[in-house]
Amino acid sequence: MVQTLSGPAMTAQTPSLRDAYIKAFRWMLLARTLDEKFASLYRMGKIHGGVFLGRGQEALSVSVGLALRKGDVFAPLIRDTAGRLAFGQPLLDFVRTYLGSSLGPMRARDGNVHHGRPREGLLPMISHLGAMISVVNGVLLARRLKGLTGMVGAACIGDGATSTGSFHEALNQAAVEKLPLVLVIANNQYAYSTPNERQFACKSLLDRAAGYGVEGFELDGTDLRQCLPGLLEAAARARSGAGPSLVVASLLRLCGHGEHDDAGYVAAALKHSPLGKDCLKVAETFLLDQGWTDDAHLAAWRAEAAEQVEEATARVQREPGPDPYKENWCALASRHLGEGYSQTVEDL
Amino acid sequence: MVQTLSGPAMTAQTPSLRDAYIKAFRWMLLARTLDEKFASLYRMGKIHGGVFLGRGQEALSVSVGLALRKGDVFAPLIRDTAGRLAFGQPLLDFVRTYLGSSLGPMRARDGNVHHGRPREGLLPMISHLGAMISVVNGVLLARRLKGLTGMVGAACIGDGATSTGSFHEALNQAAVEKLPLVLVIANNQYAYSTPNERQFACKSLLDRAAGYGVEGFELDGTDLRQCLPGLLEAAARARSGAGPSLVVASLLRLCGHGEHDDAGYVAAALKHSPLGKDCLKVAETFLLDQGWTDDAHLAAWRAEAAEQVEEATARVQREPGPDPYKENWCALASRHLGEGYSQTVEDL
Amino acid sequence: MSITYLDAIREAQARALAEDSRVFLYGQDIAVFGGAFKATKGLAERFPGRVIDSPISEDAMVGMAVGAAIEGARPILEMQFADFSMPGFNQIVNQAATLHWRTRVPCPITIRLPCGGTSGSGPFHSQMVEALYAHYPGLVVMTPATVEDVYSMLLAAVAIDDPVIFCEHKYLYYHLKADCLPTTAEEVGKARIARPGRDLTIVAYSAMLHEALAAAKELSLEGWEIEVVDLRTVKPLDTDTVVASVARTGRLLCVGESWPWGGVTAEVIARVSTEAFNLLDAPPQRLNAKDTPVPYHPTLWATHRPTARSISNATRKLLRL
Amino acid sequence: MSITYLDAIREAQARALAEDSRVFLYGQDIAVFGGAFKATKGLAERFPGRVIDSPISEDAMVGMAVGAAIEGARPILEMQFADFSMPGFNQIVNQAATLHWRTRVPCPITIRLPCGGTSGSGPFHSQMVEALYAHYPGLVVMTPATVEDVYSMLLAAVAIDDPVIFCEHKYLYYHLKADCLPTTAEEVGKARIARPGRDLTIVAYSAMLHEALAAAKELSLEGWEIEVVDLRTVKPLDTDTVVASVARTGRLLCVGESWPWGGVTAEVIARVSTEAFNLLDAPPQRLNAKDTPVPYHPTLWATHRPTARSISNATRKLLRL
Ligand SMILES: Cc1ncc(C[n+]2csc(CCOP(=O)(O)OP(=O)(O)O)c2C)c(N)n1
Ligand SMILES: Cc1ncc(C[n+]2csc(CCOP(=O)(O)OP(=O)(O)O)c2C)c(N)n1
Ligand SMILES: [Mg+2]
Ligand SMILES: [Mg+2]
Repeated sequence: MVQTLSGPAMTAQTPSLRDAYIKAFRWMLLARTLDEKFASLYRMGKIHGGVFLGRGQEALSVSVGLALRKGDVFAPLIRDTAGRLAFGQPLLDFVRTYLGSSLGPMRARDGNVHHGRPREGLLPMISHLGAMISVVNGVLLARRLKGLTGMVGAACIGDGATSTGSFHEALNQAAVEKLPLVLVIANNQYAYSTPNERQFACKSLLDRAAGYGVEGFELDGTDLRQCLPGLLEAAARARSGAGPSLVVASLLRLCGHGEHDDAGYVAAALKHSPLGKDCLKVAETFLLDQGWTDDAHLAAWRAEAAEQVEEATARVQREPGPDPYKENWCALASRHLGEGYSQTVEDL
Repeated sequence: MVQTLSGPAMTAQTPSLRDAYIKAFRWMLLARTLDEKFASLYRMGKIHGGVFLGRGQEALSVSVGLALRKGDVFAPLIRDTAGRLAFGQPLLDFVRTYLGSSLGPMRARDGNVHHGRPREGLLPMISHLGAMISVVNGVLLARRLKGLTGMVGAACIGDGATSTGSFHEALNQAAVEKLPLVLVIANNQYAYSTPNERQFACKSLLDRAAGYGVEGFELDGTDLRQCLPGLLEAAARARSGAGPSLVVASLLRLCGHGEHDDAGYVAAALKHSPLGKDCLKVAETFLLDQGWTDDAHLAAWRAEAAEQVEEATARVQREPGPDPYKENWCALASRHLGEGYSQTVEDL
Repeated sequence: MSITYLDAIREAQARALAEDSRVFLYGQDIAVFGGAFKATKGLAERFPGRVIDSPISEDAMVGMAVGAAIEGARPILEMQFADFSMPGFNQIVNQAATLHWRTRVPCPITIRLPCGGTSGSGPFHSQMVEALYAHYPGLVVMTPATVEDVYSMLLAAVAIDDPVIFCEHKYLYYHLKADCLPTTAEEVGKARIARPGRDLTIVAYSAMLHEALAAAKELSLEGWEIEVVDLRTVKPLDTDTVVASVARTGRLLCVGESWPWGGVTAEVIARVSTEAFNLLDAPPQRLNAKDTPVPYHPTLWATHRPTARSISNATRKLLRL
Repeated sequence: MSITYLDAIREAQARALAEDSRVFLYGQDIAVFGGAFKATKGLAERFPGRVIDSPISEDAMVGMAVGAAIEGARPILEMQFADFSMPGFNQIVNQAATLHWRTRVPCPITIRLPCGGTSGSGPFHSQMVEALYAHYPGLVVMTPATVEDVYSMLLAAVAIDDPVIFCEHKYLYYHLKADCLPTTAEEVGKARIARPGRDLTIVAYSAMLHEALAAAKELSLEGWEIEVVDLRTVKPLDTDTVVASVARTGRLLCVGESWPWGGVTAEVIARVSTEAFNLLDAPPQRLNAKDTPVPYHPTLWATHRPTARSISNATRKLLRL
């Protein structure tokens, strides 16, 4: 989970700026490639349960991952393949979790996007929307109690999750404690099928920031050139001790809610609006326009991403699934306090 | 539950203005007198459990009650004796609930401030803060589904309750549905012992309104001259179909959280600040200054309030308490589906 | 024609909407989209304005339903998954469940909870929650196991003047089929002998009914006649029918997909033991899910919950006791 | 010197704070004010920065504790009343309780819940919630009944690497006194014979222990020797100690202050019936609160919950069965 790129470094000089954008782009590309692999495995019936992609949200997500450093805390959500990779999560974690390998971080107990490495600051989401934000707060508070400073905690959520009580309680809690929380809302216009106008009535979700007494940042989520500096700024602000901020990025989910969903409800007008731009394409064009890359490099990067993904998939497909007879079936860390009481004459 | 005074009527002409303020003042006086009676009964050990007063919040509370009409919906909280009376709740309801009379609206099953008359639009609070707001929404939505218009729903909460997820979900829900909700926050500076700065970090709770896309009203809660027109305006706005609003009134709780609490934690500076003014005193001075009343009238009103309270108390004290053997001990309306299963050899 | 368990849920809601103008539907993605499971598909078009999308606000969803019920409506809430009813738990058990007892005003709301495990769903999309809701006073908790029941009981739920926790089992949504919708309904609150027998009683409900029936069928090949009782409603719990069955068989195995501590199996066994102790020829037994979250991986999941196989094994052992 | 149950809670927290720098306290009004019940009085002054007032946000309170635990802290949460843990229910059962099972990272948080009925407290300040939490996997649920236990078990709770639901009974806060704090502790997860006997076993916990002991005393005047078992911890439930007692007495009455459906009495009776059926000389019996919300009025309240009187009546009847 090493993350070398850091905020302040990349403000001025072009060389490091170029490197930063290329790095971001390549994580985005890897995330897109990985997500597409999962979609393809899903269509082949090789995945148990649902598949959820971050298509169209890679620029925002990667920026969160890149704005964080080793030692920071990150609570990604279902569309954060790019951010997770950039934060340093091994590609194998994703594949193992989707394919139910017993070697994965969740040991096949949990699946698809529900994985993480809490010891390394990467919190494993529970499904209940909004629930992870206060957990980030807790990590940050505990660090403060230990006398640590200079860290940041980021949590990602969608537009729909802003309607949960958990979102409200946690953002308010962070504000009261002045915690270095960066709360990132990917407003992809829909929560499953529900459009913004059935989810909230404020003009912009950014209007929420003042109500919590936190800083607000508004970003075009399709454009890496806004996302990356925006997140770096928000993280730097938090790191400096200035308290929480709310980052609201607008974009469009360029896929179904999950791969089972054809998203027929997405308004055509939205798809053709600027929100409907593919951030990966936008970033690519930008890199080309700047002369920071060329077609040959792009092709090589694509090939490399594909290879990494194929390699990981092939490897994980050979890994063992879980063995129910080796499971201890005890939810407690304190094994001696477990009941093991599924009680049946079977066990007699 | 008849409430004749109504908004539009009292904007211009002095006579009705005078009447309105006198009416408000007299409800405030009655509420204060009643509350003080409960405090005294509490000290005499005649009340089971706690006693919670609205001392210092009568101007705001009465204004809510007066801004509502028969047919409106009201969810008062623990400091709303004045608003309840003004909305039309019989004085006996209060006394019967505190004294555990079986003739009370809650039949001694619930006590102190937990009472109401749902059939008449007065919702009986549960203790969980924030939980009543969405219930008001539900009444309003159901009415709309029936094709009814022109009604208002008001819910009262404290500064502390704004930190609950319920508050957030409900206000957002009202905004999305554009319901005629008036959500009134009595910011009395403390939630039990917890001061505002440990409860939220925004400059003013009014800053929350924009984040929900609702109208905001800010009031000096110690001054009836602000509260009454303010609430009338908010209610008229809701009644006209313009959607929800958030009313934030600043004042100070002029008593303990409950009568068991000496409120030693309240900052002296606050007590001596304008927030610490007693709204009843302020209103009295205003009436006198306007020449709308005189000492003789005031004395008569006080005597009348005292008499009403004494009479009700004396009456209720002669009323029977509940008889556990007449209780059906069934929580369901569908008696035939009740289990009555407290199961014991006793019942064999 | 063939009607699935899920179709029956939709048809029951369509009928409730058609026959009672007080009924409306509220839930996430249930309007134009027709719900995550399509349980409300087409209803928004057929009943304009009465199938309403909610924000992701389970607490406020329940509060909204209670308020509407006070005003005389009969709302049906859909939680997207039973697991997501937990953020609304407080409003269900403290607001909805206490209203009538406190005020005499009924609270006729129906909360549809897509419950239970399906392969690959994991800890947060698989939970059985009937025991939690049954513990609190003031709620009726239904756990229909058949197409016929899910239809008639959902209609009954809407008609009942109390909050009904309607536990639909997702595993049955598509698997379970019937030829047509029922025209009659069994009494609410009564259990049903799903298969008559005389050697041992298996008490089950929801998806476990079908595992129990499969086990009974298997055991019939070995010459055993197993009686299977479908509880249908776990609160109220029809102790009489269970006891009458135990009176015939003398042996009781109770099967539940939820966790063991304080689940339906505990309650059933406690009641039979206290009320019909002398009818038992052997210790009553229970079979539950293991006491861990519901695992994601299919092989773990299959071991976590009772199955026809584990039920028939348990039954064989109990028959020998 | 005389130490109340409440004093013991405060002293245990003081000691945990003093001995383990990873411990901190989080809850509403617990800092300078010392908490609604004064269970943290003086601690904010003694341990600056480690006793922290929270907003009225039970969901976020629990989330905060889980995050802190991930970072190695050992937070103690105070819910102002157990009833108000319901808005935090989701985070407790789905976040805290699943963390270790999902990730191997322990979640050592202690959630203090002022539970149970006191006269005049009504439906929302009286609830017993142990059964709800015991049903979900991943939690330890303690229900201390004595001054000694509340002290040593709270210290044990903080030391345990799992989320502990610590059910303190408010009725015992001031009523129950001991001469001094204990210097030894009984083993966590083990029940205790609170009064030895041979004619009948009463299993109780929390405030009901004292009603059961009073009943046993009364019955001793009639010549009966009643054994009283204090469960101490309801999850894990020490079935062995209960069964061993039933082996001596042959008769079991289980008493709980919570609602009947799926409560501790159901679980205890289910376990004894399934595991020790042949030790029972008479049907096991249970006594619970009535299945309604907890009433406000003292006379209703006294009838709603079991009391020494109803326990001794039930015991007499069971002795004759
Ligand atoms: C508390 C809760 N309620 C319901 C759900 C079911 N659910 C899962 S994702 C989703 C939509 C989320 O929308 P949004 O927050 O906008 O994120 P997006 O999927 O658009 O990235 C819903 C309703 C849930 N996970 N948690
Ligand atoms: C969900 C919830 N948590 C905790 C409590 C306990 N409690 C009762 S009143 C109160 C303080 C309320 O403060 P505020 O909302 O400011 O209202 P005020 O008492 O000042 O009028 C608290 C914490 C509760 N009733 N509900
Ligand atoms: Mg979205
Ligand atoms: Mg306040």
